[in-house]
Amino acid sequence: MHNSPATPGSTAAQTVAPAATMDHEAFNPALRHHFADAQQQKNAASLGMWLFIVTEIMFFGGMFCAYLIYRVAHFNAFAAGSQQLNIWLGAVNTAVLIVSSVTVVLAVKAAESGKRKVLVGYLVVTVLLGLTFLVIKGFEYAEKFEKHHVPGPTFNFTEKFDDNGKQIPVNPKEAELFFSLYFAMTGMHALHMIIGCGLFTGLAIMAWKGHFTSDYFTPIENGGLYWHLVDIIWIYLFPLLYLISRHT
Amino acid sequence: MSKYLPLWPDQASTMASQVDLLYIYLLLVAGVMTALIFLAVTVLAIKYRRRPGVAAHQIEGSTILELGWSIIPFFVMLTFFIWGAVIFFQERTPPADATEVYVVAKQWMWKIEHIEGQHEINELHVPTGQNIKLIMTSQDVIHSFYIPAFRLKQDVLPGRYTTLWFKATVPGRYHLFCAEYCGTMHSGMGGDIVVMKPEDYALWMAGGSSTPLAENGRALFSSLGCSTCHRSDVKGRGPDLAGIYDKPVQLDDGRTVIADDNYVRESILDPTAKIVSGFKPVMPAFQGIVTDEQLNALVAYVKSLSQPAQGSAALQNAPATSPGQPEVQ
Amino acid sequence: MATTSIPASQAPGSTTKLNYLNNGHTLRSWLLTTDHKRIALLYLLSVTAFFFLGGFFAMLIRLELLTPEGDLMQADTYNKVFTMHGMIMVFFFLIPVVPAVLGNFLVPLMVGAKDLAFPRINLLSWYLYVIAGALFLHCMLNGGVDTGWTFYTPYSTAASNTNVIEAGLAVFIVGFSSIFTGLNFIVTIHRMRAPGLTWSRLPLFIWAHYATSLIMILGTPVVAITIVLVAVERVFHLGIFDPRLGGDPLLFQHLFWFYSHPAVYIMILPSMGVISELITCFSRKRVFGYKFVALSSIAIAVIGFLVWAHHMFVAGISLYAAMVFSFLTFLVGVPSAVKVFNWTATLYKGSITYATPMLYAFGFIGLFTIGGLTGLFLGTLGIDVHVTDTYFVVAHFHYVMVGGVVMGFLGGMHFWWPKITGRMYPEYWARLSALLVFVGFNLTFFPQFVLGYVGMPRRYWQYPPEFQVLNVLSTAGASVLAVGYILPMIYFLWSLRYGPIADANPWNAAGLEWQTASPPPTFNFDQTPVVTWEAYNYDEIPEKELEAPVAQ
Amino acid sequence: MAEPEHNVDPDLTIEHEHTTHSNAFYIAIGAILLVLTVTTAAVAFVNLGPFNPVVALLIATIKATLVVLFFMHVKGASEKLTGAVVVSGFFFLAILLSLSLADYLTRNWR
Repeated sequence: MHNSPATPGSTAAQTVAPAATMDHEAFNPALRHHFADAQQQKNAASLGMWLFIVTEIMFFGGMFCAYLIYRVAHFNAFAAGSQQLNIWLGAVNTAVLIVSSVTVVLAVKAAESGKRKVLVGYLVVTVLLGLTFLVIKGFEYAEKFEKHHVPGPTFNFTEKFDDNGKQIPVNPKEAELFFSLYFAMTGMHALHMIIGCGLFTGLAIMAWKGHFTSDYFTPIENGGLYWHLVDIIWIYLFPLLYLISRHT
Repeated sequence: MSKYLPLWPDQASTMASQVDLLYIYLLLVAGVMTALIFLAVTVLAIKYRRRPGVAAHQIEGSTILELGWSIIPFFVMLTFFIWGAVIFFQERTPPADATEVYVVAKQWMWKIEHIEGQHEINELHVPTGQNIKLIMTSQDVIHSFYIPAFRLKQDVLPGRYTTLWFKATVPGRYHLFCAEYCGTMHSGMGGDIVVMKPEDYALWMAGGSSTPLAENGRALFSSLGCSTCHRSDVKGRGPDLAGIYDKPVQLDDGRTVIADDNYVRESILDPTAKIVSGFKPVMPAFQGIVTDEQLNALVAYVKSLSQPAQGSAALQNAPATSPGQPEVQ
Repeated sequence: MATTSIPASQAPGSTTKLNYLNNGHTLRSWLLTTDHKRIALLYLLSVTAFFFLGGFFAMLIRLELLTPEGDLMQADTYNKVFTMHGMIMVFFFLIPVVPAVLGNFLVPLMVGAKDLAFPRINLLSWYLYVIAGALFLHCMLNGGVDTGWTFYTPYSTAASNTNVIEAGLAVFIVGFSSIFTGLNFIVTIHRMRAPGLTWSRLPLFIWAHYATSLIMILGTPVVAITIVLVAVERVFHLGIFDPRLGGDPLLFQHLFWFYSHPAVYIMILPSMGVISELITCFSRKRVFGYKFVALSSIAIAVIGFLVWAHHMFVAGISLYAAMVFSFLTFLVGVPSAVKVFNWTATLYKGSITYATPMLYAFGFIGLFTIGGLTGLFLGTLGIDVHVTDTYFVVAHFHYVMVGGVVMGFLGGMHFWWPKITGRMYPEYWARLSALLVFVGFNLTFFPQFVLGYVGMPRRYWQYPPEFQVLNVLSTAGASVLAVGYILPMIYFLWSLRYGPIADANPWNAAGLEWQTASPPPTFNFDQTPVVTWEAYNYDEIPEKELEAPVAQ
Repeated sequence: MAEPEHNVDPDLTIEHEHTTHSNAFYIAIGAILLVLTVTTAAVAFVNLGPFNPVVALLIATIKATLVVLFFMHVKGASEKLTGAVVVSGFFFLAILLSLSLADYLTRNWR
């Protein structure tokens, strides 16, 4: 046979069970069989997570594209819609998410230095902050229901676009488009927050049970990447949705 | 060209011969390329078939050769691009003297309104030698107005106008197809383009009495109450519409737009979208109040207010309107 | 190699070696497997099922079009039939077929890894495929969907009263199956390569899959969210894409084609990778200009994202945008041309044998040349206005997507069949089917170019009588094609039991996958291979009697 | 040779150790992000004409960059690939946005 892999030991391999020859690191419960070593496994997981983040960027990107084009097309309606959003709740929620990102990064650091209780603490705080965000979001949604700003048959938009004191009436259909995108984007974001809270609850339980060591905390790291991504999406949603033509 | 095995479509517009010429050029280039590759593969496969004791001769590649067959095809393709773009530009730039015909598409029929007032369904009569511009919109989903013999096609969208222009050359009956899938009877949404000699066309036009489109529009303009605000004296609350068509309009927010068909249409349906500088957003929206046909009549009327004498049959036929001097009611 | 790689657990000379196929026979051992090779076979079964289902719809279409009148079925039925044909073939066959079957099987083998980086995600992606497939079948049995595979708005959101949402959900889910496959490939190719296997030593099959995975990851999420928006609009009667409610139907087309044009490259790139393997092996040569061919895959993937609006030249986009997109479209022609030229040049001074896989490779070059060149017609603005949405387009994309992808897939299946099953297929029948496929394909689709130029629009249930002769020709060709596709089904199944036993490397081919047993052991290699040679080092591979493995 | 060296290809050998910072550092970054949030909300009430969205997006991008670089540890990671992945993600998003917008902005309608 030609160019068999340059391993003179291939005959020797016959004396050992194939699976056993493959695992270089003798004992590491977290190491999956098909990786050569823990480093390779960790690198793979990290790259996988980053690629997943890219898919998320493109996923939201479709909605950002729709938003951008309609904002250009129906600026007045979008500004009028934006002026009906509660900027304070939006800003507070931004702050909540930023603080949660800090607790996440502190959690990763705690995991890295093997401090189990600190880690669990930060994870729990993160989940609580995430829930705070969702509760505030819930209040905002409730307000939209009351004002009939939820797209659909009950939608009613009579507010005008206040442009430096000039009251410009807008086409309710276009305002509905703004609120459609508002609910699609924040709704999809909230869904990611809910998933994130579930994920972090799971991580907190695993951390409490001592699944993670200073050598192995990849799930914490990757969960953290996910959380930061959701944070970044909100960092863009806040100015794009809440801050259109606020200077009245 | 057999009736049963058509290999080439009829040529019935000025554009058809141009498109065909480009097509033949592309066919030649593609044909030569295909022949070369097929020939090369066949010859090489036979010539270098396996022979015992003769090993393959390893060749790494050749940068010059590879750059060559990247760059040369690119320049050949550039000729396709330029030629194709030139034709496309002509197809998308209607001449100023074109006679306008309004087309409304719906599932599953074509409704056609001549500016002189003739209505047709699934048929369009046009004279040879005259530039015709179709102003098209759809009542429901996307359709596409396709005349193979003219080599022309344009999607027809709901909510806005798209246009198509042509100059027919050979009298005859040609297929009109809907080329964008639009539901159950998509394949039935066709008809005929009837190209006639100008004298026959004039006869066809004379048959049957009808009110010119702009005249209908004028009636609507007053019955809908538009004329109370859009007037040329200073008391008007809306901008004077005389002479605005196809001219730049200064908007309230500083932008400038051209008052084309789509602008006029949008301003009727959704007046607050683009407010003319110096006016208040007081006009009610007519979305859902006027039909697409009525809208066409209104647009035709607004246009007739800006048209000089030549090239406007509508105006000459409209009794109460004299060219360049819009009436004020 | 075949003899040296017998796992230790088996006594030398024992007739059955332990491999991935006989390592567990229970249904559970298949349905819960994380072995990429078994998952590839699961995919093979499900993809083949959908291929024949889609093919069945294709036959219905061709039968209806035998006569100008709509006499075989109702207009509504016909619309559903071509929609089902399109959706099944695009989303459930063409996109997954090469990556999920051959790619899944070969990527870890070719990079010298024990498995893909995330075996459980790999299994998940198959389950997503199955769930999506089941959902789609349910939708089909429940009355089907009639929007065309493109879901154009506002027809899909406001006019169609068929199961648009369920079909959309199926497409959404199968999209995630595709994303996970792509993600797995990229991580595997980056992280799991055997020592010494540098980027410049990777097989071109791997480069092609890397490029495809990039598109899967970057494009699929966009179409996923677009379909979500269509569903939301349909349920809540919003106006995101409906002009009567403030939206713009062209935005849907932009978002849809942002994915769906590159999706064509998802389909064709892996097949191009297959062809590179076949041509080198059967001409016993290094590929001509390795770097150009490898980088052309990446170039196609990247430039492929810049050209989507060439589907919209007559849709109402701006004149200038149309010109920009037309120009960019020609750019993507360059790397495609490079591939064809380099494959042809690879034949020069080779030592060529005409085994079935090579026949498919020749067929691929032929069909892809025609498909690619007619793509230039469509990229040319003045021509596109006339031929878009006609049978010219139908012919063009079948040449690329069916001619290209299926030729590549069948070529690859024949080439790696001994590796996958340990058996050879019957050469005589295989050559016959390759011939039938090539001839049948051209008979079916070449008349459609003419049909398109004389003006027959696509998606027509009935048509003017003068188009009949060309349609009859096309239907006749389709029946030849059908035989060509069914034949391999039969003899592949036959060979599982009666085919001659294949050794580890029946083609005497280069590449890591040929250095382990056929079929490979569960963990692919008995020992992690170390690569010290360049790809396609056929000059270092001694000649071997080729008559033996080529049966018949 | 029986125990193959794993450092043949640099891509396979990156030591994935991100530069960890002190807790105080992370809290400081968080504080900057909060300040930027207040800034962006405040600036929205000042009429900058066409520059309002520009400033808002600029601040958002600064915030996102801070998160990516320090919280997600892209800065200082010996891993070039991560940066490339992030950049390519935004690159293709930019293609989607800019080429679609190219159509809308050059249309003679809307």
